[in-house]
Amino acid sequence: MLEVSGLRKVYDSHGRRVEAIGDLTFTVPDGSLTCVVGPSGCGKTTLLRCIAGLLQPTAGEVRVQGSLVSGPPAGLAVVFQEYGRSLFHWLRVRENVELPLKAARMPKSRRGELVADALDAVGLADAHSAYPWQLSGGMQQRVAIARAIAYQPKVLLMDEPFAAVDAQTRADLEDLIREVWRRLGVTLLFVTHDIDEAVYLGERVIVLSASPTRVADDLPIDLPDLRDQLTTRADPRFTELRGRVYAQIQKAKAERTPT
Amino acid sequence: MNRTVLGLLGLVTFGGLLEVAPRVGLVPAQYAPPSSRIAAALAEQARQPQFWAALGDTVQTWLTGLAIAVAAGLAVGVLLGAVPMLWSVTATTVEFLRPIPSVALIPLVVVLYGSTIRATVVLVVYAAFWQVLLQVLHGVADVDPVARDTARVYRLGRWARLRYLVWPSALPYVVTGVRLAASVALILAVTGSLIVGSPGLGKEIEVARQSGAAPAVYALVVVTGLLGVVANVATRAIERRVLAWHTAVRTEVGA
Amino acid sequence: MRRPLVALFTAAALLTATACSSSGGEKPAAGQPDNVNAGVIAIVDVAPIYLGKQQGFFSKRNINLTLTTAQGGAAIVPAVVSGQYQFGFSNSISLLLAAEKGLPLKVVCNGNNSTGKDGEDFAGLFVKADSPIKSPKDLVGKTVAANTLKNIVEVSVRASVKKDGGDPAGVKFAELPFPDQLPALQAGRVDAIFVVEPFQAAAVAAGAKKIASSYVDAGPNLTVAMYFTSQQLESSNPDLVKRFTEAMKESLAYADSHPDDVRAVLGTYTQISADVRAKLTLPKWPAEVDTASVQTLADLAQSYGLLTKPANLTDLLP
Amino acid sequence: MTFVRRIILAVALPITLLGLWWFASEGSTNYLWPPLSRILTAFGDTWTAERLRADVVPSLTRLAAGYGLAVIAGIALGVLIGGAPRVRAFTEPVLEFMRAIPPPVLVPIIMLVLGLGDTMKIVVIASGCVWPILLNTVEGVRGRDEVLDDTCRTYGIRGGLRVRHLVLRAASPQILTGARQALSIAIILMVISELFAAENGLGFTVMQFSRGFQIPEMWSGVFLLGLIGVALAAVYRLVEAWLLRWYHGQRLSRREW
Repeated sequence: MLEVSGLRKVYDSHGRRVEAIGDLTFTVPDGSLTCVVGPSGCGKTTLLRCIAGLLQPTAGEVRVQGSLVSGPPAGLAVVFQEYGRSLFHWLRVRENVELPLKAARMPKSRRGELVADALDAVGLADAHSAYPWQLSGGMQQRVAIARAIAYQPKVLLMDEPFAAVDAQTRADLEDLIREVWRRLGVTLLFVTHDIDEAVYLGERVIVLSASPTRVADDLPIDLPDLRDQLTTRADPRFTELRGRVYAQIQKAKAERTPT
Repeated sequence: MNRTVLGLLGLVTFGGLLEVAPRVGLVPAQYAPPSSRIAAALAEQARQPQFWAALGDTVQTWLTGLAIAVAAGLAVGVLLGAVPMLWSVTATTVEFLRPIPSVALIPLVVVLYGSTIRATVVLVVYAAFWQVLLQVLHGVADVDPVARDTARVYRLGRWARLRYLVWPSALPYVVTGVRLAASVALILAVTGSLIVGSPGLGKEIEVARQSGAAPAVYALVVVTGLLGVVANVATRAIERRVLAWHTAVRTEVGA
Repeated sequence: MRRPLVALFTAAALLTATACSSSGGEKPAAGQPDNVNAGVIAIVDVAPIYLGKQQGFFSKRNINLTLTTAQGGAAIVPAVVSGQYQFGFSNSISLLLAAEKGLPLKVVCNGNNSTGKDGEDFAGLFVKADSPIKSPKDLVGKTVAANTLKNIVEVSVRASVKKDGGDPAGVKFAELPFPDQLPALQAGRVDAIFVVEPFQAAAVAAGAKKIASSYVDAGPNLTVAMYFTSQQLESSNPDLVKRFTEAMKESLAYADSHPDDVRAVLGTYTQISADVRAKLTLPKWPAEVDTASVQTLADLAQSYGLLTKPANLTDLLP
Repeated sequence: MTFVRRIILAVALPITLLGLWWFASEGSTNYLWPPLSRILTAFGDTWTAERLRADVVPSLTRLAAGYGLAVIAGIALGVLIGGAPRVRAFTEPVLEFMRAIPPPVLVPIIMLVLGLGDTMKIVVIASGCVWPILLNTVEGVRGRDEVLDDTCRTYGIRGGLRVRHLVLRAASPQILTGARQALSIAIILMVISELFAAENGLGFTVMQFSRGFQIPEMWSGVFLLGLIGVALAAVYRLVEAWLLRWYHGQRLSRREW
């Protein structure tokens, strides 16, 4: 269970105050897949960094599995948007995935199994000894996902992980995420600015308003559990849900304009 | 704000250490005078025209050498970078000459030129030239392949390519090269003066040493350090300005 | 194809050209004073030339003298040969070494001599006050600091050892600049030091014990250093060399008889403080080269292996 | 370009230059510019195995010791300072000042404190080399990617593992740049430390030749110094290529994109 209550974050630098997050409260039940979507610049990344314990909120609190977050909590993994920057370029793919397990002092044989399984799951079984920069962008992001999988987190946070990959790769990766989530039973919070992606992936979509950010809408996605790029996206219900989210976001943008 | 205060605090602590260490006998005060005596010696130096002449000589050696090195480095670098054939012919020679330490030339310039400014200028030029040349070569090689193709598609002439393609891409490297060369050149200007005995701060240090005047030695060393700091700050400021302009132009073009 | 080379060669040629153009003073326009560059070392020994310049001994002979201090004989000799300086100052052994290598040098006049008085010379061999070394012969197997190896200090110290009845070949030398010798002695890093003024004064003040005046031991009235020019200038402009020599001799005589002026002029080109200047022992400045003492030095240098063959003094000395 | 052609191109200029020098200097009577043939003869006569053992080996040993000391101290201090913004702010002006002092002017001062032995020379080399390594390490450590920093924090990568796999590796291109600058300085200081006070060593021997007006021998010493510089630069390039293979590969792959 992931609980965000009364979260508020104000940046204060050089005498200028920027209120990134106004007041956010929501909970994400165990094992669910929740997408957070909002207009660009609405503090999505700030929210994610607060949940991950990388940023101290100004007010309010975040609880993961019931315990208050003050630093990066155990059992929580993050896949960052900048795959090119979140991988260790000097380590091979295998070593990249293995490093967090090493830090957790896991025995070597167990590490080997987890790494092999994770790379297998993301379809990189034959890229073990490549360096990240020898791979395409999509494959690099797969490495980052494999690292998160091998880490066996209870909660997985993803910060616009597909923002920088091409459309076809993105579709593949979206399906990969659904599959991984179903297999691991992990609690997944997926942040994106892409409405289609949010609706296609999520069991539930939280729409954020423009900053200072609040929850503008929180709607369950009642699409069939087994999703497919062709049929799901052609589903009239998909179009309807997408339309609703789109309208919310447009509204959020319009509200911001006068200020 | 905070940074400046901490930095000043650091300097004060450093000065304090230098003051206390000889006074409590950690180092012999005779050879390592406390900082107050160094400061007094510095004030004494500042009253002597000889000191200012030496400072002037060092700055002159430095700037003359730097100017020659930059001009030669630029000319040779652009030429070698622009004509691949030339580079393949000269590469081994450059790779051999470059790592030859400039001090290897000290006995040579002493024998050839004696203890003159010219001897030190040769050392300065030699050391600084490679810094510039290498950066220019990197810069010329770093032209964006897409931009290069674009220039070729639009059939830009050799001069236009140099002016609008090679030069702007190489500029940041050139500026970095000049900055690196400036600090190397200053080190060599002082070192040369010290070892070769050509007019300048280095020679004043040696004269003070030969006269057994330890505080004056330290005072002059402090001056060389300050000169170096000033040179670093100045070249970095120039670099920032030139490169700020450069990136500004780039983003404009890119947008 | 060869353009960068051409550029480099042009640059080199330009440098060389400017190098040549600066060697003035050889053929001045009529009535103009000769511009003369002399290379000296910023030590007590060269006080007469500074004093002579101050007193106008050079200008009244139509010489516009510029004094340039250099690192040492190793730098001054080549510069005189290549015409950077018209005249130079160097110690006698360096000049003998250079002459042996065939460098075209010509001594014009004396530089400075030891005082000739044992115990009261301007240079000396010192040990620590509590050192077991009582006299030079105890130095066998010990290390002595010398400002330059294989040079006049080495020859003179070995002469002291020999005179005291020790084996001169048994002394070891470590190269150490004068300013660093006293600290090294006090720290026990060397067993003895050989220093000249003002470091002799500092050694005395620090309680070090003088066991020999090696310049005196090497030979009576030892000619420690000399002023010289290139054989080329001597043949192309004998008049200038003659005038310089005369001015120099006048300067030497003046310095020898006006020690207070010497102590004053020291303050202009060294950083020696006034109280030290007042106390230090000055060398002797006879005008004429003591040929016999140079011959003695040459013989000593040969016997200690610095010179490989007997020196030809007639070509070198005036 | 064929292999043979490349070889010819590579050696053509050096051979031409040497040939020009050889013929231009042959029969030279100017003692400052002895004939190349005499310099080469002097090289063979001077740098015998005995000479190499007695003078070159001690020099290179001191160089290695001083340089090694500087690398270890520079990286260790650099990681400490670069990782703590307040420490950095506190030390920065002092470090900038120390770096700006031309290393050779410190030789007399270090000599006052440490005397004349090998320790002094090693410390002289180390004290000059340490600044570029230290300051580049600070820059490299400071300039590491914050995304990687966040990655380490979320995945619980801490302590030694973090220093080894994140801090040092991320800073390694910068550290190696510093190490390259330091190498040049090390050679310079190896020679200079021997000019002031020494009993053996390459710089000492070359200076003795210069003082004794043994010009061909001096030239041969200059040659040897040059050769050592070239050899050390080659070793550095090998080490760098191996340590930074990821970095060069990454840059290459970026250019292709």
